[in-house]
Amino acid sequence: MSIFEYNGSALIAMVGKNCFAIASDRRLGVQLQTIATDFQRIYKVHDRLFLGLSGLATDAQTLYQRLVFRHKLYQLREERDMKPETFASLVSAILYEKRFGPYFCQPVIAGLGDEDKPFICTMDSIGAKELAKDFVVAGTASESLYGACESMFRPDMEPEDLFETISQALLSSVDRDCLSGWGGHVYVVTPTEVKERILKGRMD
Amino acid sequence: MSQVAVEVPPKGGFSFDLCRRNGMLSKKGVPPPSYRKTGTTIVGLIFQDGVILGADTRATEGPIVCDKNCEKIHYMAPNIYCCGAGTAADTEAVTDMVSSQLQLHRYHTGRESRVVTALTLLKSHLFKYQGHVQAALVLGGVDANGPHLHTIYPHGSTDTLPFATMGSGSLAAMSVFESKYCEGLTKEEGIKLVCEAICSGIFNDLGSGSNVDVCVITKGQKEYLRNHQLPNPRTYVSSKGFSFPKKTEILLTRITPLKEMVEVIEGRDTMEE
Amino acid sequence: MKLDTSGLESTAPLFGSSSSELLDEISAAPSFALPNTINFDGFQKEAIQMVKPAKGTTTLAFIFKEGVMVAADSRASMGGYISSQSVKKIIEINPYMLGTMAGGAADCQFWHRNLGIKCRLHELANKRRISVTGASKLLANILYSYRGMGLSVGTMIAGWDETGPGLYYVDSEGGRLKGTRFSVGSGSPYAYGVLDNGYRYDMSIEEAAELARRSIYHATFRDGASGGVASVYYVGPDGWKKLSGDDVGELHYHYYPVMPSTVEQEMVEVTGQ
Amino acid sequence: MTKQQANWSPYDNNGGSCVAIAGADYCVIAADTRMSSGYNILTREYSKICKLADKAVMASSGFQADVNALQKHLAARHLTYQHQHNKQMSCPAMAQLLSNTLYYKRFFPYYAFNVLGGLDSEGKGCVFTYDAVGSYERVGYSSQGSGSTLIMPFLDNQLKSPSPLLFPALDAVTPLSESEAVDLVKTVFASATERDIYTGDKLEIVVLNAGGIHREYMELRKD
Repeated sequence: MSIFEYNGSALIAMVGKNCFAIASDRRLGVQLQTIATDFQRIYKVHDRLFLGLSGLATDAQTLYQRLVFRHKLYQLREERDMKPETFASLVSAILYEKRFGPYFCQPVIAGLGDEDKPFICTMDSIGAKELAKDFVVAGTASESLYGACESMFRPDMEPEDLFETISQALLSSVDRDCLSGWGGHVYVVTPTEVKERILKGRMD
Repeated sequence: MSQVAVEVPPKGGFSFDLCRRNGMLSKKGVPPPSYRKTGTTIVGLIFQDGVILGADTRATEGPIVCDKNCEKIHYMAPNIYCCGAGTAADTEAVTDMVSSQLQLHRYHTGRESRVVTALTLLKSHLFKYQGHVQAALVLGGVDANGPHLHTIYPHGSTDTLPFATMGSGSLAAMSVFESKYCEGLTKEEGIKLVCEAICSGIFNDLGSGSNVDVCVITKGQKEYLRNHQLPNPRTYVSSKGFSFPKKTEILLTRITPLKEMVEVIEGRDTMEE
Repeated sequence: MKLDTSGLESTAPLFGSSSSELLDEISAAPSFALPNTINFDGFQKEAIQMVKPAKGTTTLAFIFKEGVMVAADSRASMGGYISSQSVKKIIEINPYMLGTMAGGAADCQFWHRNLGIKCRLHELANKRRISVTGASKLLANILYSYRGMGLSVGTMIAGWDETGPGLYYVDSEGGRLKGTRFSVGSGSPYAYGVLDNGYRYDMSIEEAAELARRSIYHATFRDGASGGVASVYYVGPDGWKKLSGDDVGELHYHYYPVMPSTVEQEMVEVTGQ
Repeated sequence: MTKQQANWSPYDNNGGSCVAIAGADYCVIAADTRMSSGYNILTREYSKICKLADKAVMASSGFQADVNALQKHLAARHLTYQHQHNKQMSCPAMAQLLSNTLYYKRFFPYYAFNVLGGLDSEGKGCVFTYDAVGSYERVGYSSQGSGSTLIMPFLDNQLKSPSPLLFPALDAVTPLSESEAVDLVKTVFASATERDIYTGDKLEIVVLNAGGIHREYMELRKD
């Protein structure tokens, strides 16, 4: 069991027609035992920028606190919210700083950039940025998620379509993974509103 | 030893404070994570008026392609570019670091950066970390002394060559170069040869794939041809499409309207209306 | 080196009389091919590590007034990946005896099928059904002969014979226990919790079936390696009968119903997270 | 000098993926034709699909030397069966033989992940999926090999039918027609090729129905 499989996690971010969706499972486990089924893995950095942290839960939470701290410093200095591209570079720098003793955590960053252009990005545990224009995945179910998203994704989907696609991809992938699942948590963000939904999934 | 209470952003360089915990974990039989690796084919060659660099665009994590279109040709200076293979984070970070050092150096000297400066900065950094920073680079550029092409290995050793290939696809690419390279190629011939070398890496090496990026650097001018060739489109998109048999069931919906981005203009004299 | 595997001989007559010409060489005693390596255990560890046979499960069985109740989940997992959600883990040895599968799926499937052949041969030779004690002894002896070679089996033999209901636990370490209440597999701690709490000797068949189903459901909820369908069998005086097979996905929402609700949230000024 | 631990291993992994889908009166078995070892491609034209009997076709990925040995052994046993019973082996019978053959090598396993597709005695499509040491199960659809984790979730999503273990039983519904199944196989292989480095080059599709066996090919990405 690699350290990434200690708590188990599943994360997707997908791009639609000037909107994006980010989804995660709800399980926190210790190897095969499920501890909690309402674990919050997606954090809101600000209205237009969401951050999902998969992998070792303790590192994810520590990393989140450090990132919020750095983002607040930025807001005080610049008197504005951070753009997603800048935030991705911040996360990459913080992860790479610990290159030889890394955080076991794979972040997924999704946000609306300038002119509300959707931006999604993921990294490995030492900050190698991967910008994608369709979807990014992370977690123990990542192989299943890659397969599901690759087959289900269509460019320029409307928010409702995007929600349906990302939920189907998440649920059919976590049903193939022992360590993640127990429901789903989806945020669909458009320039005018954030729709947060909790999915009814298999609880086994 | 007393730990500083407020976690002040450190002044730079690597921080090793998680090493002991990770060491304890790996002693407990937990294998360390695999990092995103760029299997990669990267090449460079010198032609009559400058340097041409080429790279594929696939990043892999084990057997899985995690990025089908990543950028491996990194900007170092207006006249210097560098292709990176090995651990993706290392190549990205080390090229960004040296490119910022070069920029500061340009402000300081007010002159165009030299390829040999970038080479020395890179090799001393890599040597300092004894190969643990897994970056294999092909550095190319044109400066006051003419075109230069170097390869840098993770342990810090470097070569100066008329043509070079690195990465897991380097054998395939080198075979093309060895058979077709000659001195004084024109720009078109050079670009064609680089594309051919990268394509041989893409098709024969599993670690490389997707598209071909090319960067041509000549005296005072550079062309970065991103996705110059797209030899691998997706082969089958079902015409009929598909539908989801079972609609997703939702337990809870929470809608939060966002406040509009309002532009605040202070101190406008209403008279100017 | 060839192990004596005559015990495997599915078609050998029980009394070991000289093999008649009916037994052509193809169906002769199939023997296990062994790797010729000095480090047999190391080889086994590596091969099993690479091949990752399907494992993980929750099974339970208990004796009560009316007979024996046997239940199991239906998930097979290989490492973290679920290879199947519909594995038959309760194996019908004969109309009066059931075996449960836990640990290596291939080991259990093969050896249960082999046990079924032996029990049938016993019936033909002695004109009466084999007792649960006898059947479990046969299986325990076979597993004992392969002790230490890496077989992984944790099974329960449940049945009805002249002495009434019988329940034995047999495992690949050679253990064989007669008992009234067992749960085997990675989900057994959770199943025991519910089972021990609700167990009474004098229960009706419906109560016992509901207790078994509830125990399996709770195991699938907490244990990652269990899930799929909770199958419940009842073994009575005239043989076994399948009582129910419910998908634990629906079972959860049957036990803990949830009402979907929509929450309209106006813009919250301080968006503290 | 510490004694060099000879880490020679009798096994290698030649990659590749295979899929099988069972329909009401047909069975589709497909596999890519790339054979690779480590990071280089050995050949782009290697068939992983082998016809064991008129109504049973097996696709296997993993270590192709073991797969060849396995196929030869099954062919020999099938020949003997035909001599003894004067008829072709049915698919379920072949499935049991394959399970036993795999298990007889339990302590020196065949490094081969097989999926067996065919028509059962009533002419209905059937698919059996295996792990490497012989545990098998009859399913409506299955995939094996390096791309199987990429393919399975989408097949689950499209072909989800109630589990055969449900009691009172619900009949397993596979409303897909033959052409839809072939189209689905092409889609999943195109997606798997995008994301798995060991899958690609060409897709070989074998369709088994009352009319017999026919093959179809489709190009895949060569990188």
